[in-house]
Amino acid sequence: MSHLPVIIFLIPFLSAISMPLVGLKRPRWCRPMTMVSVFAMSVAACVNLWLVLNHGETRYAFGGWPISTALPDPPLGIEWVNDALASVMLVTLSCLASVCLVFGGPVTPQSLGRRTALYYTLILLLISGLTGIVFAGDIFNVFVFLEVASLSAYALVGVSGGRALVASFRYLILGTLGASFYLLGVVFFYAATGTLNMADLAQQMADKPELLTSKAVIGGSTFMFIGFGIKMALFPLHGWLPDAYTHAPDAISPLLAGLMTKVALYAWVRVMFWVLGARADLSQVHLLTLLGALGSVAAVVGALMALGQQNLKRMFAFSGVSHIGLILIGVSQGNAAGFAGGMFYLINDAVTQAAMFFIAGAAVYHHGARTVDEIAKLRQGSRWLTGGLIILALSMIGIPPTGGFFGKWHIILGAMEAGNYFAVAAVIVSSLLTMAYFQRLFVRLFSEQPASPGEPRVETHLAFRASVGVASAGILVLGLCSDPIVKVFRSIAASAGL
Amino acid sequence: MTLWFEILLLILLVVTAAGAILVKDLISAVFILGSYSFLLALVWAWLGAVDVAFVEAVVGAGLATIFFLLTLFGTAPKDTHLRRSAPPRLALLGLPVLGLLLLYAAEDLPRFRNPASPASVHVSPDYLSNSLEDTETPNVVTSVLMDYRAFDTLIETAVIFTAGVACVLLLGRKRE
Amino acid sequence: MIEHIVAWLERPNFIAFVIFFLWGIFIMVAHANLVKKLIGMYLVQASVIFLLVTISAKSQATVPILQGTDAVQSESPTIDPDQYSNPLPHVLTLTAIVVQVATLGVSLALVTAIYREYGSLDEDEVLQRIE
Amino acid sequence: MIDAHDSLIVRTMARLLIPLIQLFAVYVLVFGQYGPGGGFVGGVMLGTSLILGILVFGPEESPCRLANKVVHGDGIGLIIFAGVGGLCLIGGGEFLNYSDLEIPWVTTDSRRRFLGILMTQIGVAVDVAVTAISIVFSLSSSDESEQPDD
Repeated sequence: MSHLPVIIFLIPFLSAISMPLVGLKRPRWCRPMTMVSVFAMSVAACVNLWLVLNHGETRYAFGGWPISTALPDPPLGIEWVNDALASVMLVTLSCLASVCLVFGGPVTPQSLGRRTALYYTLILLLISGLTGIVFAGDIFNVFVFLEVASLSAYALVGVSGGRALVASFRYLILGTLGASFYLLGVVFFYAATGTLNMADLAQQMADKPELLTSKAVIGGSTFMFIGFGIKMALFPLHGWLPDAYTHAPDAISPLLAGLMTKVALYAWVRVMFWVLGARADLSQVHLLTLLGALGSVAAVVGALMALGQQNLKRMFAFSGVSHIGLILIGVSQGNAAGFAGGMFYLINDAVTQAAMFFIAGAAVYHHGARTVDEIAKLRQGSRWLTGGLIILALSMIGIPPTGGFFGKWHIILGAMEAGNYFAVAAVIVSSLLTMAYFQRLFVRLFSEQPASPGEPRVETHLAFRASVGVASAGILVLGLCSDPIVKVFRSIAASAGL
Repeated sequence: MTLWFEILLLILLVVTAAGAILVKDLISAVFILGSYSFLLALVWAWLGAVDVAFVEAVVGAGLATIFFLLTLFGTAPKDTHLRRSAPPRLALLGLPVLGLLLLYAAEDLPRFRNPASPASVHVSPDYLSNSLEDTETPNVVTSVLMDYRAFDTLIETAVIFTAGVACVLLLGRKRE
Repeated sequence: MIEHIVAWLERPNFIAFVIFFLWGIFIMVAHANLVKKLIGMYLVQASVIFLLVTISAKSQATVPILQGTDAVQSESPTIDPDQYSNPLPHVLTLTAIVVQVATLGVSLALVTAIYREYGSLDEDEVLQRIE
Repeated sequence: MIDAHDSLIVRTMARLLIPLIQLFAVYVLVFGQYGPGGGFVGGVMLGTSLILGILVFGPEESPCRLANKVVHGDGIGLIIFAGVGGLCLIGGGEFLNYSDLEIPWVTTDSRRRFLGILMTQIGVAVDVAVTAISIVFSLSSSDESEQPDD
């Protein structure tokens, strides 16, 4: 079973590369094939999680070349790390992707025609690229996977034409800039240490303390952070996100919102804790303090900007910017509680963001409701969308028993433990602002008369009911089972030296 | 003699880059960019990176220029009334900071052509001394590319595949 | 101050990189024409690749292709790594160049699609036509 | 923008050039283990020669349709590459560990690795060639042939 990680990766990858050939003769098979491979991947990911939790982490050496397990021999090959963090992340990724595919059925862009096979190819490539980033134990490998995921994301955003093309172009320009910065960081790390393997890098940082104060490593980690900052849409670098998410096809927005930014943040967490080390001081600036400050600013400003939006999808996109800040606050507290809270919130937020775009997409599909003012039309629909929206709002604001509450709770616990009251204030302020913009939504939804009361009720599409239902249930389950999950994250934090 | 050649090469590199940026006619700019790529290929051959030079000459200078030209032919090569809008303030503020950061970070980089730099002594000597024995391949770049780090190359090929699929998806609209 | 300048002059490769990198970024964000933006993007990526290749250079070293008796397996040679330049950056560079051209292909496809939709290559004009 | 040329000179030159380019491409591909070159360069050259052939003798199809057809073959090269890796998995080794390939009449691990490199190079070349064709033709699909699609 030591080959499980690569098999998990090969399931979507192989179906992606054979999809154009299948689509030539059997265009109708593309969607079922995509669904089957992503479901199979989810099952394999769950098995993998169980194996890792019970039998410990494994490392995979591509080509059978020596990797970090053979240290101090130089690691010649490419390494994949299959530890608890990666496998939890992978389960989130694959399950969320399958729910997004279920949701995407009715809202697939209409104009695809013969290009349907290509559309599903890109979705599968996006998923396999993200899988690679989650597993990668080699900083250059991360870059290549990042490019696969980003290129398919650019094309998927622009697939329906029109304004989406301009949004996608801006995304491409900024995303490529981010990738270049990341590559620059890789170059600096390589020039300073001579290796690309994450475990070997960490070993060298531990062996030679002067490396951490060398300007090359400081510069390298700064550039890497700028690169990931663009990819994860951290506040001053979030310019691409609102347009891209707003104008992307309704079937694509949840996939991107739930996964892209979160995986980029995950990759930064990998570099920060498993390469630089949790206690890294980069030339007297404590790295974590800096990140915490950036996160606090992003959390508050993102929520403020969400408050000012009229377009539903745009508002949700900005709330994503704010929540990236919250996660950063959590992981940067320098203690196990904060780290566990941050990572727990990351998973919860992936589900929540995807679910919000489910609801936004369904509102457009059934009621043509795109803005906050039109949200009252949702009352003509079945209770699924309104119910889902209420659970989501509870989770976003942070009210028990949803996952959001427990995430924020642990983040605040961590910040209290670190004595960082500024961060606590930022979390609370952003929660209040979140409450404010959801309150705007609910005032419209419940107090106003529906636009035309005589109209018959619209039955919500089965796919929408299923995806919104599963996502809301997921948020509740995350909340109710938060204890074991947080415990897992605490043990991960211990292994990272927190 | 060689020093003069190097200096000439670098000057040409800067001049062509400037040309590609400053020339107003887009098609000329693209051709100048192509010559910039060829000069880069020369620089790399001079630095001992023949494989890279070959790929840059064929893929960078050749294929990229063709892509640019096809796009321009398909769109608007003639009526390109180029004008500069005022640069955004963030760029004017951010770029000098970025430049200072870059120069700051440079000081601890190993010196140019230093055979004792970490990159030259840690992992790469093993590739050089083991390649022939492990893979019977004298070209070490190929053996690293296709065997030691073959997985990277697989994904890199997948990047090309993604690009091909993405291009057709974006441009190949259905016509009934 | 002097020692800083000396430190920079010892790394001429880096100075060249900084020039191309910053200029490219400036064009990428400041120019209104979409194709010019892509030219800037190309320069940025090429500059990072340039830095990567220059790391591989060693003085007194030749191309990383085993030559002479080094390339004959039956003689079981002991190879002196200092004789050949570092192959790993070359490999990374090959990957990066291909990624660069792939990105360029997708971005040019986007530019063509934008032109077909809005009839302009100028970002401001396109934004105006959207309104 | 792209149409078949009826000029005699163009046809003769293309007839001469295309086999030459293809021969050189194959040389670069196979020789990649001994000198500069390899799958990427060979693939681009192969793609170029095919593009030239299509331009000169080409089928009477619009570039757009051609790109739409060619793109379905994009994955073939990758399937070869990943297939070699998968054979290694079946042979009992790690993914892409060529020394676990089952190749008849080959006894040493280094020889297996040598042949593994060769096979994957061919995969890369095929992928690059086909993708270059599909990108070039999709970019050159002209405005006139385009109709609004819905």
